[in-house]
Amino acid sequence: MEDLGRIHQLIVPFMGRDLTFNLDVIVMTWIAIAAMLVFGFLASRNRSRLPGPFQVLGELFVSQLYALTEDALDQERGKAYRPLICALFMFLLFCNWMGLFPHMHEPTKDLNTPLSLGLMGFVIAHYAGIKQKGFKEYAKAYFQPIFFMAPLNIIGELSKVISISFRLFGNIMGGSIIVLVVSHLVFSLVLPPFLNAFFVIFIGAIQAFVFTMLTLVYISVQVN
Amino acid sequence: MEPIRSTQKRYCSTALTLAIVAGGVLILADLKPMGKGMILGTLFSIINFILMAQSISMRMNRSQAKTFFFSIGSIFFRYGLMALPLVASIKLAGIDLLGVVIGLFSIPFVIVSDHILTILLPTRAGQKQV
Amino acid sequence: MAIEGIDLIKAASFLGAGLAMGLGAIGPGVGEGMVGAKACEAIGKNPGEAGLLTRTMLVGQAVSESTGIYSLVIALLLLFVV
Amino acid sequence: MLNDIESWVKVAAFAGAGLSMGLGAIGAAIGEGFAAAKANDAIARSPDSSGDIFKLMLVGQAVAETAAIFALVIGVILLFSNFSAAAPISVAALLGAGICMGFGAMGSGVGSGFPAGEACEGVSRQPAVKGNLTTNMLIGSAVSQTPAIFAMVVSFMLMFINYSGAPLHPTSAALLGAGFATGLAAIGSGLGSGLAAGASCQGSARQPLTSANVTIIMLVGQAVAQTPSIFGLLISFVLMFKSYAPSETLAASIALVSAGLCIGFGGIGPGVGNGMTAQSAVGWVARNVRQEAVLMRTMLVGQAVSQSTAIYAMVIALALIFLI
Repeated sequence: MEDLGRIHQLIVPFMGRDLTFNLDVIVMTWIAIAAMLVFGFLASRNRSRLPGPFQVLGELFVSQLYALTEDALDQERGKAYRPLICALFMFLLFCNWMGLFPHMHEPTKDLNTPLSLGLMGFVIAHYAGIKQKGFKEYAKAYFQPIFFMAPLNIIGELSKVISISFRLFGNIMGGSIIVLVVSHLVFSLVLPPFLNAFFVIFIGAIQAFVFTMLTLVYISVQVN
Repeated sequence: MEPIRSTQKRYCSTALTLAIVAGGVLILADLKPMGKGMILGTLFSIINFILMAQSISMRMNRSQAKTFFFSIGSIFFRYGLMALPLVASIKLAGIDLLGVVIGLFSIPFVIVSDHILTILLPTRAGQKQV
Repeated sequence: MAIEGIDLIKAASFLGAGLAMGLGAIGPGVGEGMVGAKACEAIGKNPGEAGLLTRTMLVGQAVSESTGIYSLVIALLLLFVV
Repeated sequence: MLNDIESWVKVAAFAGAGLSMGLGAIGAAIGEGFAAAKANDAIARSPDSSGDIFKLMLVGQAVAETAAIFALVIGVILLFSNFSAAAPISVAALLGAGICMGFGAMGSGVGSGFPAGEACEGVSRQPAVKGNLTTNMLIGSAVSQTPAIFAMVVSFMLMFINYSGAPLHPTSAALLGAGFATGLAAIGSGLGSGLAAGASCQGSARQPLTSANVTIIMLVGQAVAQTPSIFGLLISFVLMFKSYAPSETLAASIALVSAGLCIGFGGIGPGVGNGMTAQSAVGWVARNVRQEAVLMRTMLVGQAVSQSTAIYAMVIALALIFLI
């Protein structure tokens, strides 16, 4: 129970300020990236018409997500964003499933990871909007329906970042706390495997998909 | 009422067998209070299940408001019965609270796991339709 | 427990912030759910227009979410400005 | 009287037991009443299959009642246990435990009545599919119990963790807030999951061939509809396990209680709304199974957007806890 709120931190003094690194999160993110690279390597090595197991999985991922992107944006514009969406989903999936292994934590359990991914989606969506419509048209959208609604519209846009990142954080953090606490209460007897299956595999996959879909939707709202 | 009786018989006997086996194992493993509690809890769970079946046929052929009040009445009566083992386990040192709580949930547990086993092991499907 | 003027005001504003956001979330939550339900129904009836329907759903939800955002703004004002 | 801590602890335990049992029983009674009313209709429509309907109701009720039995267990423990280490802080902890379990059992109790009722009606329409229908109903109502299980976990911890070392003033408010957070947030999720499960029973009775697809989309919808109660649980755990500096001011205590109220009330609406979206999506998957993928996607996006108000409530609650 004691390790509920414990964080390994590395604090580096830098130009009069303290830079704080959450070591666990950084190492776990690296592991997720390494897992993605290994998966990509295994999936694309020895490509053939009779695909091996990894190639099947990889093709499934890529073709489904590409179709999804082209559904939401259109064929031409979708092409630019396909790799982004695909990579985002796979990264989140690997991150969320990391809690299955002992002594490993989900990097998404730390608010910094979802918040930075959410900010990334926000910046990309608005950049895409400006590029598509031109700055004037883009800015006009904020003065709908009347000009003095502009501050509220801006807060509404900013709150999307908060909602998308806190949703992921809250689900993953809540799930991992439930698994931890219930395992303590029942002395790790019967329930924990089922809880892990539900919260880590099922909820983790759903939330990774929801995060990706919402990023895609935000882009498509700005572009169309 | 014949299908109800057979369903009852099946689930009650499974739950009782499971409870006696688990209770026996626990008693042999020197956790006597817990084993006793589990068997006691299962017994009351079975009594509750049987009373529930009796109340269902009484609740039919009435209006919605009457059904609601009848439901409340039957709930308070049955839960009063189920409170007995819990109170006993809190007051007496020889019966463990956790065992009783686990025992009280044995009937729903048996029902749900029976149906999930049917999905997982298709060979049971023929046996299932009683 | 000493209750003085400034303490009372702070306590009241915290309670107000919590209730404003909490109760203010009920309406938009149910309303957006209804929008989603109707959108699913429309897609079930007319799958060809799925893209347009999803976009309409998002716009409708964004509009009905604005009351939730007003609650958020009020709650933040109560927390940090009062 | 005011300084007699032991009797105050007793009063809190009795009040908590009353709240837990009373609210829990009302929820279960509403759910069972709904199921029985639907079963009445069903028997009136096809008296031949009354045996099957009775059997289905019995099995469904046994599972749907679980939430109320949780409330019973918590209520009896509160009534009859001797909380011997009667510290003043136990007053808040016991009251919080009762509130949490009572409200938490209410939503699941009402919600799990929906699948039982719809399944009874379904059997009267299509007696041939009763096996699939029973399984579907049982899975649906078992998953609808999850918010009540969260509430039970929080109540157990409130009752049995020893807080006597913690400073009385902000901590007692935090424990009360923890009870409100999980209990109230569980209402919406329990009700919403029940709506989804009911729609799936209706759908798989109308279109028996789609029953596997319907069960899958029901599970996804229910899992997402439970997010608000997971947020409530998260805030409860933060409130229970954070260590507080002693503070005599009213503001510090009120901030923690209102954090609990904020996420508690804030979870109700999104939970119900998510359930409504899932209900409609499940129903239309049953009718139009070829559009399963696009319906599932729309449902997830719709639910995710309608959750955002619960997330704002969680943000305000976290701000009340950590920034104040």
